[in-house]
Amino acid sequence: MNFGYYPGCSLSGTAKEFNLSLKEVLKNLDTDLQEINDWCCCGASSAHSASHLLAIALPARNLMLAKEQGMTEVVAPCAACFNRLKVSQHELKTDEHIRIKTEELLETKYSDGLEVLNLISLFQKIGLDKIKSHNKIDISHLNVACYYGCLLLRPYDILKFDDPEKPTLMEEVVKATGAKPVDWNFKVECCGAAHSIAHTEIVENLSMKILDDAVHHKADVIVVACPMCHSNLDMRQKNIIKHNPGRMEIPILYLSQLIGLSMGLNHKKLGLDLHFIDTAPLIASLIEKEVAV
Amino acid sequence: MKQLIDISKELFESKKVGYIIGYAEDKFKRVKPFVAHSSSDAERFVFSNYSVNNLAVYLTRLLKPKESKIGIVAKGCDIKSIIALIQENQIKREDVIIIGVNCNGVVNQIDEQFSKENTAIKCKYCQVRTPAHYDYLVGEIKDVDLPEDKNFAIMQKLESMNAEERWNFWEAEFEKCVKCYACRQVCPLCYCEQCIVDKSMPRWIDSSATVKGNFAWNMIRAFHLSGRCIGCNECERACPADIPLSLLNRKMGMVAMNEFNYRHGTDINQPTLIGNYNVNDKEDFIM
Amino acid sequence: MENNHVHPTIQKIINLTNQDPANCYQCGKCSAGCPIRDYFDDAPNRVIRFVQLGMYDRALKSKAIWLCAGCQTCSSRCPQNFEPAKFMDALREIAAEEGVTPSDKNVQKFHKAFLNQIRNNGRSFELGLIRDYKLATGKLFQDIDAAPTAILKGKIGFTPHKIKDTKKIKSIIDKAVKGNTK
Amino acid sequence: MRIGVFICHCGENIGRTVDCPSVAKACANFSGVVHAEDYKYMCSDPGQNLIKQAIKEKNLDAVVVGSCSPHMHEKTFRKACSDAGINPYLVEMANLREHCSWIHDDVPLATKKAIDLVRMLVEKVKFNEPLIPIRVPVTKRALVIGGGISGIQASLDIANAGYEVVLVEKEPSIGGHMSQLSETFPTLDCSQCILTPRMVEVYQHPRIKLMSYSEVENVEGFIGNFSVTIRKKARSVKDELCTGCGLCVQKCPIKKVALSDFDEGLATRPAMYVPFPQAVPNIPVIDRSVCTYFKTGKCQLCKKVCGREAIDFEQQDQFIKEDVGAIIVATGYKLYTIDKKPDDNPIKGYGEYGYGKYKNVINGLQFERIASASGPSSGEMIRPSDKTVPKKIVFIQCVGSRDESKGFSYCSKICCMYTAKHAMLYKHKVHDGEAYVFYMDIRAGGKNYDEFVRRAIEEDGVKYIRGRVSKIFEENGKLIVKGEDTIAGVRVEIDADMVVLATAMTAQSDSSKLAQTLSVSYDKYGFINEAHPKLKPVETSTGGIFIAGACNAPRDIPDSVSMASAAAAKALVLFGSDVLEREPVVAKVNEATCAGCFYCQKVCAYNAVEQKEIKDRQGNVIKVVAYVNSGLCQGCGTCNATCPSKSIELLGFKDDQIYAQINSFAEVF
Amino acid sequence: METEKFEPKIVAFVCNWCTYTGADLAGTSRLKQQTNARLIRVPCTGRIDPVFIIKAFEKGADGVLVSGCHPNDCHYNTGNFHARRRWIFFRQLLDFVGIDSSRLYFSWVSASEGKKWVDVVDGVINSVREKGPFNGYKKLNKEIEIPVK
Repeated sequence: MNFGYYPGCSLSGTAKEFNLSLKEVLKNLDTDLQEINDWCCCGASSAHSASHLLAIALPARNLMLAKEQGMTEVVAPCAACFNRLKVSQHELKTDEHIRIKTEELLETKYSDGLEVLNLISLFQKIGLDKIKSHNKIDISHLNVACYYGCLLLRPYDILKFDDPEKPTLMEEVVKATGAKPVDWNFKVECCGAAHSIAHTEIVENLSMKILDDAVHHKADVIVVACPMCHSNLDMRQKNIIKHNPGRMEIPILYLSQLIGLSMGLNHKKLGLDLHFIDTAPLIASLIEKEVAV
Repeated sequence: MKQLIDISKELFESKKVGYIIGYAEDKFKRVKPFVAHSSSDAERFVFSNYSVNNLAVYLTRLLKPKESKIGIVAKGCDIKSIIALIQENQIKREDVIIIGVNCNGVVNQIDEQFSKENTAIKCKYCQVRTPAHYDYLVGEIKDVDLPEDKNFAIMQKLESMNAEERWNFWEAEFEKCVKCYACRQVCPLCYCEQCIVDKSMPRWIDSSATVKGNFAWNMIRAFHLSGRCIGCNECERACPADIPLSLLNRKMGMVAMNEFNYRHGTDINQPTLIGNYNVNDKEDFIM
Repeated sequence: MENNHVHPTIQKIINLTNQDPANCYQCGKCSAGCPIRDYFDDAPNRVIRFVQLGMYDRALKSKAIWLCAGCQTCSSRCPQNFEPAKFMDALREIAAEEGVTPSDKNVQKFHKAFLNQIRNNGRSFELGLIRDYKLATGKLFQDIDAAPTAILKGKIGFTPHKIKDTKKIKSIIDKAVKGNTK
Repeated sequence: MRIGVFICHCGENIGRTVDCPSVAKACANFSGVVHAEDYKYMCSDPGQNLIKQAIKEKNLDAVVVGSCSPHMHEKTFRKACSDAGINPYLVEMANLREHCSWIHDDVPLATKKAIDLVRMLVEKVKFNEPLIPIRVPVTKRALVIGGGISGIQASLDIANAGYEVVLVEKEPSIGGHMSQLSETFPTLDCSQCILTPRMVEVYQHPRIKLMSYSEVENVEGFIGNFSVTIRKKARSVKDELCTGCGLCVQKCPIKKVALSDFDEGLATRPAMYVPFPQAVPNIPVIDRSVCTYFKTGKCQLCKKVCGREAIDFEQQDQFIKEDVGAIIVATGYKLYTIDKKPDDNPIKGYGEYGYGKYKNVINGLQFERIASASGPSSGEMIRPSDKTVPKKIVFIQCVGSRDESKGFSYCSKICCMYTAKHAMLYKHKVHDGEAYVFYMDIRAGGKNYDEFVRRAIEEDGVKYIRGRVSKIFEENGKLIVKGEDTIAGVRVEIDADMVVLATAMTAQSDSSKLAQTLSVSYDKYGFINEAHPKLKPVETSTGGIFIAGACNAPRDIPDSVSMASAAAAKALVLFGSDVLEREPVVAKVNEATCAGCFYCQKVCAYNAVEQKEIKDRQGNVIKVVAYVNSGLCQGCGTCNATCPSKSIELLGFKDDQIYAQINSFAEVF
Repeated sequence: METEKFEPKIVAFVCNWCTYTGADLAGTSRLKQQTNARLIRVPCTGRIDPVFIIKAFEKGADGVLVSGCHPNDCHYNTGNFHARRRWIFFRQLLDFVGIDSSRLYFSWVSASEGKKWVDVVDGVINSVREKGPFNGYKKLNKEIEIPVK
């Protein structure tokens, strides 16, 4: 299979392990990604704080590029990018006024008809059975808390992805790896997102609640599909524990990394060494359980 | 020919029929409709490439004989109108004896020699050269494969026009109409006792032969025939002004086909298109 | 949704969000679910209320509009299909246009810094972003502990990925952020 | 023809935007118009006298009134004119108010339009002909659909007035939702104690034919003359033999096989069951979907123990025809099931409230069962999950109602009251417990209603918090309720033991289907429409069919009962006369021109078109033509439009009448 | 008439129970609309004969609107179903003889849809105004001197 690819800024930076692991996993599921040539930032949450038009225009540029480069499906692994692309797509479709303004701004005509996929819908397309068939390591002892965050689900009417209150699709993927998804309460709560830098205290507080609930529900690991969530839960975790003692570390993995583990891929290639929270204990627990291939 | 005459005679002798509607040659050897009342009359029956008329029209024009049936010589196309008449309560199946004829195409003007090219339009897209429904069947099919009909091209031309061009096309055509109503008289399905055009309270259609009135007349006739016309094209043949009336009926036939996959006069027991409905009828044009 | 009897600010909000603040019936579900509500001065439903009452600058001066993280929990649960998140965006944009000094400078500075990165490189570049932001806020020692690790782990590159067509991006941002009224 | 035109100002209503005097002046010049005048209120007595006077003085033979919608005052003016000796069907109304003055601002344009509207009807009335109302006999017998409190009330009223009633209830027992309730607001008297006597009265009433476990299958005919087909569902018990001893129920081996609908799924019942002890009729039903015999062909224990041999496994659904003159629809409501998601939209329902996921999040009716002495916990206030007494309870109002995005935009009307009642009942049973109510507004309009809510707050110390709850999740057996007090402007978080959702009252899921069977109109939620929101609250768009209770809109017991009596009164009015006059707007055949194609017969929805033989003197059939049974014809005119030769015409809307209106455009335009 | 600003003339055939009542509701709710439409009340859409529509055009209408009860809501159960079937033929026939089907509109407007009625009416008026006058018949009318004001 072949998909267009919009990595987004984070995956070439703080979330490079996301990029690594995804590519590695897809390679083994014989799926190719064709990166959009000369893509630009989607504007994240900053653009729509400054200008509604800009928040539409930046993603629009990327959508148009993708179309010019003959793509029909584009994968945006970063939840934020996925969200921005979809929203922009939607508004250009439904709001003629904004479409015209955008076209003026970009000096090109916009044409619709591109399917934007997020990490999970990508794996659905590839097929969960295919993932199952690649299971080499038994990770059935892992209790996994699937964390969706905000931008993967909301607003439903535009993203039309999963139930924004009781989502289950990530759990499906996790089941395919053999691991055990746990039922918990903070799947869709916000981690503070872009305030990571401007208001670290908020982010630490919100992220703490999420971590606590996951631990409380006996999760060994939290799986995410969003670089923002990851950096907040992973990078901030040490400080959270420092400021709120008596807590233990819990590793935060990208969904692609978990799949990689179940496929028995090289941990370095999955970028498991790039986390702030040490993933070694987790990996160790696997090694023992490793089953002959 | 012999077959036809024998059967007819047999029908008379066994008193099955009061008369038989068929074709015979007049003294100029022109094939004309002919009603035989006896087996001696029946001797005159002919059927040829010139038997163009749709005799079904007489079924509603002639009085039904007491205690016996009407015999009728009919091509596949004509039989469709007989079935239509039965569907519409105009005659009972048990009152007619249908002598079906295998047809190799018919030609309009009898002064013209028959050839595949000059066969009537209806023959060009005929699917019932061997009738689908009959009591007796005579004649045999000589294989004549017929070329595309000219009207089809006109049809496509019309479809490609914009509304105004179409209006002008028809305006020019209807200009010629003299309201002689030959189209109506020759139509087997125009059996109304009083045609709407003859109604004066109210006068929906100007009786005077103005283009306006002609528009109304021909539109309403086409509408009243929509989902009913079986495409014998007698109206067009009878029209002294050579107005391509068949186009209108054909258009309505296409609608019946595309929207409802329906053909009138193919099955006695089939529910008629007008007079019935389906809750799922297409309504994309309704706000 | 044009309407000639409405206050220009309301009209601007309607244009930016395709929704009328009058739709809000003040049930407070947005505030109830808002993860950051505790850091707000005014709960989201109150900010909407201010606008409903015509107290626009009270709304534009509110911390809430800057602290809103845009998680859209409110939007997805609003019984009236109103979208407070969109609404907050609109107020932020209007505040900037009308030169209202933001009640929370950090957030605004962060967004500025972020857009600046895109403006220069076409993509965001964390190191540059953090640098700019710190220079802007003077919080030179924030994240001092995290950053090195990040750099160490090669997560934060030293050179930005520039895209070819940066000129275009510049012009887009400049045009959009200035002349932007429906 | 001598036509009089009368233009009404309707006070300011028409006069403001239509220049009535000049309309009258313009109309005076129309051909055939011999009199035209305008007046402030034509419908007033002086107004009507004006018309009568003019009719006499100018001996008019037709009248056109330019005023409000004919739906408003057509009867009024027809009556007035017939008093003055003009046939009522020579009177037409031009709608200058609803269709002109109220929808336009521009006076000249509105005035021009008004003149056109009158002209059209002047032209029409020239072709109107005197008609005589059709008289049809009335079957003095009523059908009541639904055996809830509304249906019971309506049935008793009609039966006690001396007329027969057929009462159809789809459940095995009558009683409806009211029989499930514990106490009722605002008096807190026991629901069943006041209802049961009524149920018994119905059962024993000589003039009420009770058909439980039955449904209306088909309805034909029209006001005064309906013919109804009722499906009597197979109970597997011969009701004429059963004495209701209940032995079969006791002996049924598979006891806890199905959830009890009556207990809202909080308790179980056997395969052979009576929904509740006080059921009327007290005749059990076999739930064939779970009965061992029907699944395996073995068991038959019930049959063995039944001394009367009333058990009949072979029983089939029966179809019973009933002739009635009036129908009262009292099918009631159902609760909005928020855990169920409609297929079309996966996010309908309240995922954030975890209903259906958390055992201790329940709806209002479930709380009624818990609180009810006849309930599964026989009135003990315990929560479903672990049967412990909830010390902290939260009530959430407006769940599903006043919620466009997830439910319905309308207010469910009764939730404020029953929530207050619930909170009270709770406090009365759990004195040391805390009760919180999240509300948006308290709508307690009604006698002693607001006092009742105040009592809950002031005497029983229920804490009312103004604001909607955003999320509920479970943590260590507690339900964390995240809300906001919008008055204090502070976030509220309550760790409750049980949460009760006041879910919306909605139309029965099959109500629109029933409405179509009855051909009455219904709104987008499936509630059956009243004929007029103010003046005809219990009538429907179809004559002879009336509505009572919550099938029309959310309604509490007192409202439902009074509405039921009102509907009964309407039916009794109908029964007051032996024959009833129907609008003579029916189709008529011109036999001379009818060609007998019978397309008219095909399109007639009422089988009103028959075939008629025309014979000559010798008695031979010359032709067969269409014939209209004016008793059955409802006057839609579809036949008229279908007939190619216009040999069948609809009186009152004949071709020449409509032609005249269209024709008038030559001048209009 | 070419000189003065063109105002379309719309004839609307509406059923008594749904659309006419809906239009009444629009009135009682004071929903403003343009004055170009003239309503003719018939009991049911089933009563509406295509000849009405032809006549309306002959008499100078620039657009015709036909409206009744939604499917399954017909006061006479099936009238609108039969009507709908006729329309399917008739509008294509009109189009075929050159009366642009964008001059002939159909809608379902229930008794409770006052707002929808206003939108439909204004919508039709506006789009016909855009199309301009329907001259086909006006031309013919002139030639046989039927006075058209």
